[in-house]
Amino acid sequence: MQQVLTTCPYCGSGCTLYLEVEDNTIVRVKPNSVNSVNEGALCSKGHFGMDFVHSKDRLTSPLIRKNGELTKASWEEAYNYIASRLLQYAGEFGGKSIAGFSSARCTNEENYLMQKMMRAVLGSNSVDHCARL
Amino acid sequence: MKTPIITIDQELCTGCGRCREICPVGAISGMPDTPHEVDSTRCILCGQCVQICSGYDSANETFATSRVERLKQRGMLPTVKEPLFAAHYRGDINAVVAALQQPDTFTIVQCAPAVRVAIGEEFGMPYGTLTPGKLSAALHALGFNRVYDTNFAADLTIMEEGAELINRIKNKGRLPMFTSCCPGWVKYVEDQHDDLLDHLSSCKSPQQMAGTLFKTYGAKLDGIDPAHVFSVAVMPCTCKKFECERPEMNSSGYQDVDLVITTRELAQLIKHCGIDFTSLPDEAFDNPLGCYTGAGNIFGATGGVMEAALRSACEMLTGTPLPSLELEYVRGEEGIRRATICHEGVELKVTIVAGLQYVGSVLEQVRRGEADFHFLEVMCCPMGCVSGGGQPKILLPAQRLEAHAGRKAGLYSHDKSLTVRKSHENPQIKKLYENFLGEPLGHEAHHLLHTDHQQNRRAV
Amino acid sequence: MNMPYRLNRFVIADPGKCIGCRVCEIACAAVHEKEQTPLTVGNMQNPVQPRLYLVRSVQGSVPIQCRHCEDAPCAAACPVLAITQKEDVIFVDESLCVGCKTCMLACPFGALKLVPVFENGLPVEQNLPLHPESQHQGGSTAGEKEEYKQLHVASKCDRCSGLAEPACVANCPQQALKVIQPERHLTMRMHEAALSLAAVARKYAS
Amino acid sequence: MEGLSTTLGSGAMTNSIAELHTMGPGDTIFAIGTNTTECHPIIGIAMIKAVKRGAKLIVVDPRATTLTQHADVWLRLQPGSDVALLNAIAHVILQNGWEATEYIAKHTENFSEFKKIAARYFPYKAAEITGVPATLIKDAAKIIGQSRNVAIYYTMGVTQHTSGVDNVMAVSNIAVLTGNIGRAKTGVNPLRGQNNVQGACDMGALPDVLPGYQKVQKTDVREKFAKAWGVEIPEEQGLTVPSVLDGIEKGEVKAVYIFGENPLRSDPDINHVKHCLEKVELLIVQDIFLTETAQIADVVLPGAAFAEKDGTFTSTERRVQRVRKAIEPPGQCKPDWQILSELIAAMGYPAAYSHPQEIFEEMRQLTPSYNGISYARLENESLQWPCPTNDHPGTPILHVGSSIRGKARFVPADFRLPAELPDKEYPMMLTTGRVVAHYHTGTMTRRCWGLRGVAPYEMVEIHPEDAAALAIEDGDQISVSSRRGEVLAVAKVTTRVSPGLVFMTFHYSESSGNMLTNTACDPTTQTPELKVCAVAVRKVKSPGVHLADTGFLQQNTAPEGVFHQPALSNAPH
Amino acid sequence: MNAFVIGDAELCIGCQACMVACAQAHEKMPTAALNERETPFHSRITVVNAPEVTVAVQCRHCEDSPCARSCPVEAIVQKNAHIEVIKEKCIGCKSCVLACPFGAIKIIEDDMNCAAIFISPHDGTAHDRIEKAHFVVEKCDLCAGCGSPACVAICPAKALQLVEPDAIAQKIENRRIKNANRIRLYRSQLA
Repeated sequence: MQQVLTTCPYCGSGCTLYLEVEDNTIVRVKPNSVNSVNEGALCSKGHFGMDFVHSKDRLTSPLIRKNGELTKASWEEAYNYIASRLLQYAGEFGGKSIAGFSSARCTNEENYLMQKMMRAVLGSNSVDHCARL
Repeated sequence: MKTPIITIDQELCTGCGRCREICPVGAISGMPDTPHEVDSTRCILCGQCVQICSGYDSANETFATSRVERLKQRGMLPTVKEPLFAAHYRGDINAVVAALQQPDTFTIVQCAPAVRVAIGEEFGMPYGTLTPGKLSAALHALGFNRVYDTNFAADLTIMEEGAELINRIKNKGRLPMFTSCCPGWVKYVEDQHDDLLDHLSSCKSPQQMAGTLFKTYGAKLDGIDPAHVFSVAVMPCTCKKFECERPEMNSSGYQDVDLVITTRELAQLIKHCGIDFTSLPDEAFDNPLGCYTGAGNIFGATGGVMEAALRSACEMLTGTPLPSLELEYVRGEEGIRRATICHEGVELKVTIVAGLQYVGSVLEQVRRGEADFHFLEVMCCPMGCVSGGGQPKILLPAQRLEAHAGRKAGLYSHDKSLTVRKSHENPQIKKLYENFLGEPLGHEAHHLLHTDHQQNRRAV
Repeated sequence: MNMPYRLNRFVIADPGKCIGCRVCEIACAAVHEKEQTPLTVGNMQNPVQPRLYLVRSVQGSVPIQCRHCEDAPCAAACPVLAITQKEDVIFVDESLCVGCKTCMLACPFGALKLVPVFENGLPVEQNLPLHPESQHQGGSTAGEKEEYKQLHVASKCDRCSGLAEPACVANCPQQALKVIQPERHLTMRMHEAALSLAAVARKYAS
Repeated sequence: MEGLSTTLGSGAMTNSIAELHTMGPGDTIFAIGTNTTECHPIIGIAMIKAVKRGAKLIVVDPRATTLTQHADVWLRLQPGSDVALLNAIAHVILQNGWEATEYIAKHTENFSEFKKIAARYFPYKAAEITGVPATLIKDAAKIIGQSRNVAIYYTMGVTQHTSGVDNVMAVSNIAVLTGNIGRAKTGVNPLRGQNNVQGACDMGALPDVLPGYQKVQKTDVREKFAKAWGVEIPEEQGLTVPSVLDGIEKGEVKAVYIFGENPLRSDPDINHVKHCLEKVELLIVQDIFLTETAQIADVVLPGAAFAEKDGTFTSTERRVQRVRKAIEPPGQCKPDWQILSELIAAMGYPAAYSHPQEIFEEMRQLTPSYNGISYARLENESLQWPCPTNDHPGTPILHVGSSIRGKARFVPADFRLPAELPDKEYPMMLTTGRVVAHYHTGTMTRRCWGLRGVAPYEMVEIHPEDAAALAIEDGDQISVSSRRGEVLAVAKVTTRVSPGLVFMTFHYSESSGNMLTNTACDPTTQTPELKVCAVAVRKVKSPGVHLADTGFLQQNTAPEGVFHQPALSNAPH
Repeated sequence: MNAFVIGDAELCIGCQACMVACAQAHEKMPTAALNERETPFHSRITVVNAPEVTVAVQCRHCEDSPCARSCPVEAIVQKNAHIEVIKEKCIGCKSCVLACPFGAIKIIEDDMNCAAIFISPHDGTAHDRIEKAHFVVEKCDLCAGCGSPACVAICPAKALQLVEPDAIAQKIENRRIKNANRIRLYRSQLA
């Protein structure tokens, strides 16, 4: 069994916790008590809110809408499709025609990349996220 | 002496105490969960205990007395299938059956107003279904020689009682005057307030007036020897059984009314005889003593006697009829109702009590000399005779009020549908006075239709 | 508590309020008359066969009726599936009942009884001939000799499904009977328990 | 965020959660518009413990919550009347001379303007607007005015109003007025509802700022980034989420890239959002589930969950902490940073990141407040920004000495009515929020066994008086409708809400409060007024019929047709 | 005397972690697995989140248990130092539900291997019947068999306490001693 120290994905309190992993599965959550805002405590979400990671409903491959249906596609295909369409809009209508909603649930690095993509690659400042909600 | 009229079956009583609660005179006593008993010296025989009792001959318990035996004890027909309850009244139906089978007996029957709005219920009709025609037809079918009506006598009561009231007012007689139609009420005054006996109207009740007439005037009309007349009254009331047996009720020279059966007993008899009540064609009551007005009919509801009396008395006093015959101000269901009627310069103050438990304060007022009203109507039962102890017993307590209201509505709708709605306009009443009685409060009327409460009291 | 109100509702009486008047029994029998609910006693031509039973003892009286058990032993015992759950009522399909009495034995409350069937005051006979020397069944009050056996079926509380309120509850003069919604009852009790915990905590803090 | 930036110069939580552990007699927690024990349970525990140690607690909430049970003063205001209440508190403080005169003189500006406004808010007048008795307002003001330290905590109950910015500024005014800024156990502390809202803002996922709140309209800022990224940065401020939706309506926005969000559940007036996103020419969704939004996308990219990737989160107290990979993502899923970098590369821009650490390094070079933070340092400690240098210990308390913008500014705000109030047709007020077991749109928590178990379906809180008037009993199925839609849910009859108010969440897709909520926004931040709208409630059926048998609420799924219920009338846009 | 778990209304924040911990402890499986199997969720402890109070409520293991005494089939018994339910005996009559003053006993769905009863559809025929799930009584068993109570262990607010008989005895003994000392303080007044 392996224990990985990480940060809770729920509210903004920033509780830290250990994920106990067996066979690539999270079997238990243990609160972290050292240097943590939560001081060895975790609420119900922190303790029992990790099942979703192993949900059967997880997306497992890129999907592209073909003939009205979302159909499985390769990464290659998906990247090319997106890249060509976005660049086409950026070229034709300018960056303003493209908007990106970033995520308050993803990491800083990913948010940074998202806004960088919008601003540097597509030339649009229209990047926002659901902080207000 | 016959068996007591109201008794509680000690085997069936569960001691729930609901009869004790409802008894207006505190005549029932008993410990919780143990059988209760009726103190017959206090009991005024209103039968409200019979109406409310729900301790029945459950098949889940074993009783020493068999059902057959119990029916016999209670004077009930052996074919009665309905459940039997602890609180019950003495049945008298077997004597009726016997009388009907006597070939040389001339049977006359009268029906109280409240019977015609309730008997249908015993045959599955909705509460308060008005069935005077079927009632008359059923009584004819049972073989009664004359089917007369208490309503006729109710109109007669108004003539006498109205005249008495006017007389008391004009000649400064004892006021307020009390009605005397309700036998339980009369018994109550006799038993517990005998100092107020002179307030009671000297009029006999409609049942007894009718009974007297049947064996005098009625017998004469039919050319029958009154000794052969067997007079039966169908009443919503259990106390009427007591009233007919009062020793002074023999002005005709015989016991004026031989037997009283209740609405329920009549229904049981109709079933016993296999008569299909619901499909009977309507028939009229027999003339002349079955002719009645709307005023006589509303005697069955609280305030009805008062309304009927006012309809006639006001007109007699002033010579002009009341502008409307719907005297809403005396109708209602409150325990005590008061009204002042101003008509053509005459002011009449009246009080109506429904439910004997409410009468105490009114009597105290009278006793203290503070009663400023002229006329007091008292009915023992909560809504008057429609809710009497002999009426069809309502199964579900939740429907009690609905049932009473339905019956009352039946009475008033009947009143409204009749063309003659004032007692003094009853043609047969006029004829009776012309041919037989003379005038209200006259000698013959006084002899046959009035009684002396003081004397009765002394006799007891 | 996955979903609200999955448990069967049932009627129960408060022994402290019950005065033993038997109105509940009368009301029950009345509303279960085959034809229309009779209005007056005179219409009760069939014997009174209530589906709840007043028990009288020295401690007082209280009616006993079906709890509509979730794993109803009567239903589990029935060999012909005449007893099943319908909505939230354990329900007897009289047309299927064979009168085997197993349910009577199974019910720990005594809330179920096999009763003779009457219609319009007369026993309903079934196609089961009586031996000529057989004793009188007692179904007919008139006492004429019967040729066929009277029909008997299991009878129990159906909580007056179809009525707004069970007849026993609606008619009890003491309001001693009430319908229990188990989950609602639990919530209420837990709330009370929590309040008492709060009171304790506040008073004896630490 | 906007409100606090205006008054103090930064929109982040000024102080640290750990300070709660040291609060006691003489200290006050002022919690407004936050159901802390349910939405931030660990912080809630700290608050309650502080109260047990002797700290005072003032709670402003229209609903009874666990926090209100522990409050010394509970101000049960009408939703949307915060400004009136806060100004009245300021009024009482000024009237009694409890303001921090010295601090105001030294560190603030625009005090006289604020005084003028506050003077108008007599407690008895505020009582009429807010429904809070004047005596309670005075009690609260006295505690705030006389406490040694006052720490103010708030969340969406303050911001999700058309007057959201005014509310925040009114909150800030109280802190500044009493000098409760820049010290331990004080401050203005917005609690972030989502794990990395703070981080997303810090990283410039906002239309007007680049990472570190560097204004995109500032030339020097743009030049710095242009130099680092090798491309020109557009000058024009971008569109917010609501404006993007309008842009789609107008045909100006052609493509939308949605990354880890589910606006079809989280945004107000879902029917409207759905209409817009169906209309946009290209919709790309990157998520871990096929959310309602993903279902209508043109391309869906499977991302990784938090346990499947490395990175950092920044908590509500500006604390940057590591997220570590514990397991491999399922199927072809990839960490989102990898997807984004590969996509960027596919569009012909260099993005050869092999680990998030490389991205972080690039970011911190461009972001002064993060400059001193590195993966190496985060291995052993967590750091609160601003942390400008490698040896800087981080900043637990902002505005020490003076505020970031120099002087704290009083920005007086006047009370305005919410955009939609109950009327004859929609006679009740709806306010929305969360329950402890669920999070946001429920895509994660409703896929967790235990959390689904304790809160399987929407329970609409309704006051017993209202319930009685509508013949609703606890557990009945009811319908709640507004001008924008109708949802079915189960009634919870409780005095947690006051008469006339109903409460529901937006966790349950089959009966989402956001089918009903109003899109009316705060004019400055475009935060929608999720906390107030007018609704009508009616009973659908009582649970007398076995719900399980009729299919209602079976295993948390929606009754058929509920989700697709058409809007009852057109929303006013 | 029986041990029991009691909630502290002054500390509880109503996070419901105890409920999940309880439910999971009795399934003896990681929640991810339970999630995959769609195991029904049943907690023996309930968080009451009322306007006036927030606290978890569960069985007090009463010494004269009303639930046990009300049971017509003796499915609730004293076992060692706690009140235990024997699921197999339960018929779901709900007597215990009525009897328990804490609302701490529930009737829950349970997949048992025994004869089932059937549900008749509204107007359907006998053929449309479906088997009804078993419903049996369930309540706190102090996690007998899996060590200490899971709810107590998980509570982040430390609002749950396992009260053991010895501890109660000790506590009341201490109170007596304290009060004996108090009496000494006003001894002179009594003379």
